[in-house]
Amino acid sequence: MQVKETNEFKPKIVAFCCNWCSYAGADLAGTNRLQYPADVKIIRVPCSCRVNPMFILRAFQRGADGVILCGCHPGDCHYTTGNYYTRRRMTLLFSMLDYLGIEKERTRVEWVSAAEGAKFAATMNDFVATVTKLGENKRLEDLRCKAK
Amino acid sequence: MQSEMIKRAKELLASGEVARVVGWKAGEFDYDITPGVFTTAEELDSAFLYNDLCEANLSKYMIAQSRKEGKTLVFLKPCDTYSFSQLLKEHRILRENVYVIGVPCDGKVDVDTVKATGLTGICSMTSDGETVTVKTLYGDSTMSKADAMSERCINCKSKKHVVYDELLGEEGDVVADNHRFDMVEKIEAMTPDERFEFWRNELSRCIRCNACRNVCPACSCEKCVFDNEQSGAFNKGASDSFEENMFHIIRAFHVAGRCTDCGECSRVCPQNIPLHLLNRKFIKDINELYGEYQAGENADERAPLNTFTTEDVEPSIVYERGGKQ
Amino acid sequence: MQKIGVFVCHCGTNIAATVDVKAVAEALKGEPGVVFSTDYQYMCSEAGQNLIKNSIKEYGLTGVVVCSCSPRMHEQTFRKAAQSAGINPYMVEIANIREQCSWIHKDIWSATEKAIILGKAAVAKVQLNAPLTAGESPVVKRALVIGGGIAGIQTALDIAEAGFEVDIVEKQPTIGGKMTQIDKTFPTLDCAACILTPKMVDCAQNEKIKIYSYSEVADVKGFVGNFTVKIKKKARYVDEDKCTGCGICTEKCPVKNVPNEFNMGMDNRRAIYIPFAQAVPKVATIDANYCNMLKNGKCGVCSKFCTVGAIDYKQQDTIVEEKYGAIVVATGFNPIKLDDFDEFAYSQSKDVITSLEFERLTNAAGPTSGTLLRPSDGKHPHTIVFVQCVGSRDTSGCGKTYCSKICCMYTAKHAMLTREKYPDTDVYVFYIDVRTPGKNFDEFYRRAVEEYGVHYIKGMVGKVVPRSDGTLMVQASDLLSNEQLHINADLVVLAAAIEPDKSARSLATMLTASMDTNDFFTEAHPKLRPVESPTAGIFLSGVCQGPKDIPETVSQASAAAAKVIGLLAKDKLTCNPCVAQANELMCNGCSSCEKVCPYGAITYSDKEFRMPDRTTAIRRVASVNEAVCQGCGACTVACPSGAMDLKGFSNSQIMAEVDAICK
Amino acid sequence: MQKQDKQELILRISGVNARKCMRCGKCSATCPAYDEMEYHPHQFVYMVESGNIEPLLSSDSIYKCLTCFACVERCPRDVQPAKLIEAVRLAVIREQDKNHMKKGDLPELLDEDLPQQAIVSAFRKYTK
Repeated sequence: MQVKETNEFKPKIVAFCCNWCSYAGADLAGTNRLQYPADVKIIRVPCSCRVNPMFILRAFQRGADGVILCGCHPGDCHYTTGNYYTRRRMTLLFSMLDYLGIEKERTRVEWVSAAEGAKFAATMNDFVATVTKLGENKRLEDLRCKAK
Repeated sequence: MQSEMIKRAKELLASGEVARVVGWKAGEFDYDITPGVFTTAEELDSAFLYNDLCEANLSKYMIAQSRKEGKTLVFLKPCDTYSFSQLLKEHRILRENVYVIGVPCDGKVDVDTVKATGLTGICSMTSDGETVTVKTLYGDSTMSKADAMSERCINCKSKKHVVYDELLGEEGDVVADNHRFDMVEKIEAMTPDERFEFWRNELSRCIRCNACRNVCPACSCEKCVFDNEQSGAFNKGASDSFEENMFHIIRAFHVAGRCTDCGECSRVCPQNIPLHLLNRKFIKDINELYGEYQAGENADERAPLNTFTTEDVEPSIVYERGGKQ
Repeated sequence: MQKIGVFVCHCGTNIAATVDVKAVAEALKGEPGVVFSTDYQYMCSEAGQNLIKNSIKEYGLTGVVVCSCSPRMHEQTFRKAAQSAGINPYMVEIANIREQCSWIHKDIWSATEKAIILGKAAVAKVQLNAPLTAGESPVVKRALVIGGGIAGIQTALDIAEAGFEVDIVEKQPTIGGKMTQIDKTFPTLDCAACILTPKMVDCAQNEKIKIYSYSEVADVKGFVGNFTVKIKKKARYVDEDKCTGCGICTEKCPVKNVPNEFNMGMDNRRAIYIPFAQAVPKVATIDANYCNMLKNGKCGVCSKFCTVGAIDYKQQDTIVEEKYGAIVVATGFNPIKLDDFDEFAYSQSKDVITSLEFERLTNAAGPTSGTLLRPSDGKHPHTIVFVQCVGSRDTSGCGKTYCSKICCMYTAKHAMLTREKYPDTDVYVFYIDVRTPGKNFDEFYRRAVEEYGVHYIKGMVGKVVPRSDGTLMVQASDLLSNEQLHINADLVVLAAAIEPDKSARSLATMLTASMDTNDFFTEAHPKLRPVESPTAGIFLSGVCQGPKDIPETVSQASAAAAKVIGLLAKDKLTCNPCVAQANELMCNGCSSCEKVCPYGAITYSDKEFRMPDRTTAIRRVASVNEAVCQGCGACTVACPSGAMDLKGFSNSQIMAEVDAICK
Repeated sequence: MQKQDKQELILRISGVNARKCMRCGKCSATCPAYDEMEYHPHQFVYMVESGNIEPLLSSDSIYKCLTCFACVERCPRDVQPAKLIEAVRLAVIREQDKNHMKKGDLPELLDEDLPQQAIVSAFRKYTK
C-alpha cells in the first residue's frame, strides 16, 4: 500500500466506549454516516467504570495524544451505578493530571447514549480538534515508545 | 511520658495480656529513631524510647503483628490512630489481637527540617519540648522546637486519638484551622507550565527506592501492581520521565480516599520529594467536591471513591477551575 | 502462542468501497500469532461462516479475528460458527471496520490504515483471550407487566394463556388505560368499551393473572430470569377483598366537587369513587386529597353506609416484594400539556378542547351523556374546527419533534362521526399532511371527505381568538387557494401531541433500560428486535416505545408476550461468562470491590495460605458469585492491588488493545 | 448576480435554513399583514428555497411585513420567515445601493401618535 506523506499533525486518540450506550452511539454515528476523523480508535469496554486510570496513562505512554472516555448518561448506566464511579474517579484523575501540569484538555469524559449518534460524532470532532490544537503529547510521553 | 509508657508496657507483658510491644528505639544515629519490637522488660528498659524525635507511624506494622500468636501492644500518636483506624476499616488489622495505647504528641522534630536550616555534620539532637539542641561536628547550636518541626507537624490536623484501648496523658482536639492545603493552593495557582516544571523538578529526582510505598499505611497490598509482571504497570525502576510520573500518579490514586495524610511518604523520601502534596491534592479535591472527608476518622463512613451521589460534579469541572493559564 | 486466523469482510461494498480489504488482510498476516488471513464478500453468510469453520479446522486455529460490522450485529454469529468448528466461542474477537470505520470515513487511505490498526488491536486482544465457559442461572417462571392499559392487558393475557403466572401493576385504581376513555375506534368505528371491557374482565378472572391496581413499582433489583421487584400498593382506604363495588359510598359521599379525571375534568366525582362503571377491579378508592375524614377526621359517611365494612381510614401504603423472570414495560402515554401554545387559546376558552376531551364529550358515559355540547354554555356547536399537529413535528422546542402518528386518523374519525350525528354542523380540519398508512386507513379518511363532506384544508391555524359573542375566531391559512381564512367557530379541537407517561423516566432508571431523548424506551434493534429493551429480560409493549394506534399496540403487546413466553419456557439461562474474578493470592480483603458492586456479587471468606517462608497465614479474600455478577468491572478499578480482574475484558487484554492502537 | 448567488446571499444574511420548512403555513395563518401581501410568508420561504428570488425582489410585499415576528414565534420548525423577508429587503437595498431612510429624515417623521417603537423599527429596517 502506498504510504501518503503528510506533514500535518495527526493526533492519536483512544476512545473507551461502554458497550451499552456509547459504543452503540458510535455504531449509530456509523449507520447515519456521520463523519469524524480516523484518528479516533475505539476500545469497547463493558462499562465506563471498567476503565482503570492505568489504561489512560498507558495510552499516553504508548503515544496517544488524547484519551476520551464515553459512557451512559448518569442515571442510565446499564449496571445502574457504574458511571457514577467513573465520574468521581475521572474527575479526581483529571484534576491530578492538571495539578501535575499535564494539559487537561487531553483527557475528557463524555456521556453519549445509544441514541446520540450525532452527539458522538460531534464530540469526537470537537475532541480531535482540541487535541490537534494542543499538538503532540510531550508531557506524558515515553520516548522509548515513540516510533521515529 | 517515656517512663510511664515503659511501666504500662511492662505491666501488660507481665500479666500476659500482651505478648510483645511495638514502640520506638534508637537507630544508627540517636536522632534517627526507628520502630522496634520488644518482648521482655529488659529490652524495654534498655532500648525503648519516646521523645520529640519519635516520628514513625507504627500502625502499618500491626498488619503483620496482629496475625502473630498473642496480643501486641502498640503505642500510637494521634495521627497514627487515623491510619490504624483506616486499616481496621479495610480489614487489614485483626483488632482483637492489638492493644492500643494512645500517647500524646505535640509535634515531632525532624532532622531534614533541621538540616534545611543550613546545619551540617549533625551528630545528635535533643529536645526538651521547647528548645532543640543540635550537636554538630562544628559545634552546638539551639533552635526553638517550632523551627525544627516538619511541615506536617506544624500543620497538624488532629491531636485527638480516634481509636485506643487506653490513653496516656491528656487527650487533645481536632485542629480545625490548620493550613495543610496552603502549598497545594500555591501549586494550583501556578500556570500549567509552572506546575509541570515544579513537578518535573521534584519527581525527576525519584530513585524508585520504594521507601514511600513501604512506609505508607495505605500501601499495604499483598502484591503491589508495580511488582506484578501481569498487571501491565510492572516497573522496578523508572527509566524515563513517564515512569516517574506513572508511579506517583497511580500510587496517589490508589491511596486516594484512603490516605489519612500522615505524611510518612515525604518524611522517608531520601530525595526529599514532597510526595504528600500529591495525596493532599486528592484530599483537597475530595473535600471540595464531595464534602469534607478525613480517612480513618469514622469507621462507618464510605470511602469517597467507593460511593457517589447522583448530583456529583462532572469531570468537566476540571476544565473550568484551576490556576492561571 | 495462539494460532490466529483473520477474516476480513467486504460487506458487499459497505466496507470494501472505502477500505482496501485485501490490504487489511495482507497487513495483518504479519502480526504475531496470525497464521492465516483472508477476505471475503460476506463473512456472515453461510459461505462466509463455512470459510471460518473450514479454516479453523485446516490451520488448527485457536483464535479468530473477524474484521466486519459492529460486534453488536454479528459477534454471536461468529462465536457460534467458531464453536461449531470446535473452538471456544470466546476466542473470537471482532474488529468493527464498518460502523466505526468504512461508514464514517471517505478517504480510502486513512480508512484502510485505521482498519488495519483496529484489526491489530483485535489480534493483540485474542492473543490474551482464554476459553470461557458460561454458567447457568435459573429462571423465575413469572412475569411482571408494568401498566394496565390495552398493551399491558394484551401482554398479560397472552402470557397467562401460555400457562405462566403474570402480575399487572397499574397506578390507577382500575386497569384499562387510555382506551377506556375513547368512544369509538378507527377505522371500523366499533365502540372501544365493547372490545376492551371483556378483556379487562378476562384479566380479572384469569387465575394466572394478578392485578395490583393503584400500585407502583418502587424498586427493581436483579437480572434477566431473576428480578426482585418491590411493588408499592398505595393506600386506597378500602379493603379490596371486602368491597363489592355496589357504589353506595360514592352516592353518599358529601364531597362532590372533585374534578373527574376520567372525563378529563369536565365534570365532577366524589372523594370516594369508582372511576367508571366497568372498572376492574370494581372497588372504590378514597382520594386522600379531598376526603374530609382523612383530611380533618370529620365525616365517615362512607363507612356508615358501607354494608360490608370495607372502608378502612387507617390503611397504609404497603410494599410487596415479588420475584419475576421477565418484565414488560407498558407505561403508555399522555397528551402533552398545551401551556406553550397560547395562540390556540386553550387556557382562555372552555370551547377549545383536546381530542381526548372531545372523545369524552361524544361518549355516552361522558359528562354530556354523549350529546355533543359546548363546554362553556352547553349549546350545540354548529361550526367545529379541528387543528392537527398541535405540538407534533415541532422542532422549535415548544412541542415534540416526532409525528404522534394517531392524530390524523382519530381526527378523521371525530370529523366523520360529528357529520354523521349532526349533519347541520360545518366541520373543518386543518392539516399539514394527512398520514394514513394502515389497513383501510386512507379509505376511511377519504370517506370523511367524500361521503361526509368534512372540509379538509391544507394549512395551519395561526391563532384562535375568543370573541365576546362566545364564538371563536379562527385565523388560518389555506395554502392551496393561497388565502387567509377567518372562521367563526363554536368549538375548536386540538390534536395534541402524545408523549410517554412521566413515570417512564424513573422506571427506566430502575430497570437500567435505555431511553431516547424523547423518553421513549429504546428497542434492542430498531428493525429486528423491536419489542425488547437492550437490557436483557426487559420487554416493551405499546406507546412507551413509540407512538402507536390500538391495532399496532395490540400486535406489539402480543409480540412482547411471545418473547416473554420464550424466556419463561426455559428452565435455565446461560450467564455471561465475562464476569469478575478475584486472584486470592493478591487480594487484600479490603472490601473496596464489595462496596462498589451493584449486585452484591462479592463475598469474603477467611482462607489459609502458605506463605513464602513456609508458614501459613489466614487471610480474608474476596470471591465472586458468577451467577450474580453482570461483568461491569467497577470492582476492578476499586481494587488497588489488581487482584480483581474481568474475564474477557482483562487488564492485560485492554492494555494490549491500547498498545496496538497507539503503536 | 446569478440566481443561485442571490439565493445564497439571502440565506446567508438571514441565517435561515429554508429546507426545515414542512409547509404547514402557520406563518401565513398568523400573519397580520397577510391581506396586504402579494407573496405570503410561506410563499417567501418556498420561493427562497426554490431559488425563485426575482419576483420577491420586485414585489411590494417585502415592505408590507411589519417585522412583528409572529411567524418566527409560531413556526413549529424554527424557520424564521421574518428574517428571510428582512434579508430579501436588505438584498434589494444593497442592490439599489442606497438607503430608504436617512437620519435627517427622522425629525419630520416624529409624530405624537406614532409609537416610537415603530420609528425605531422602521429606521432599523430602512437603513441597513
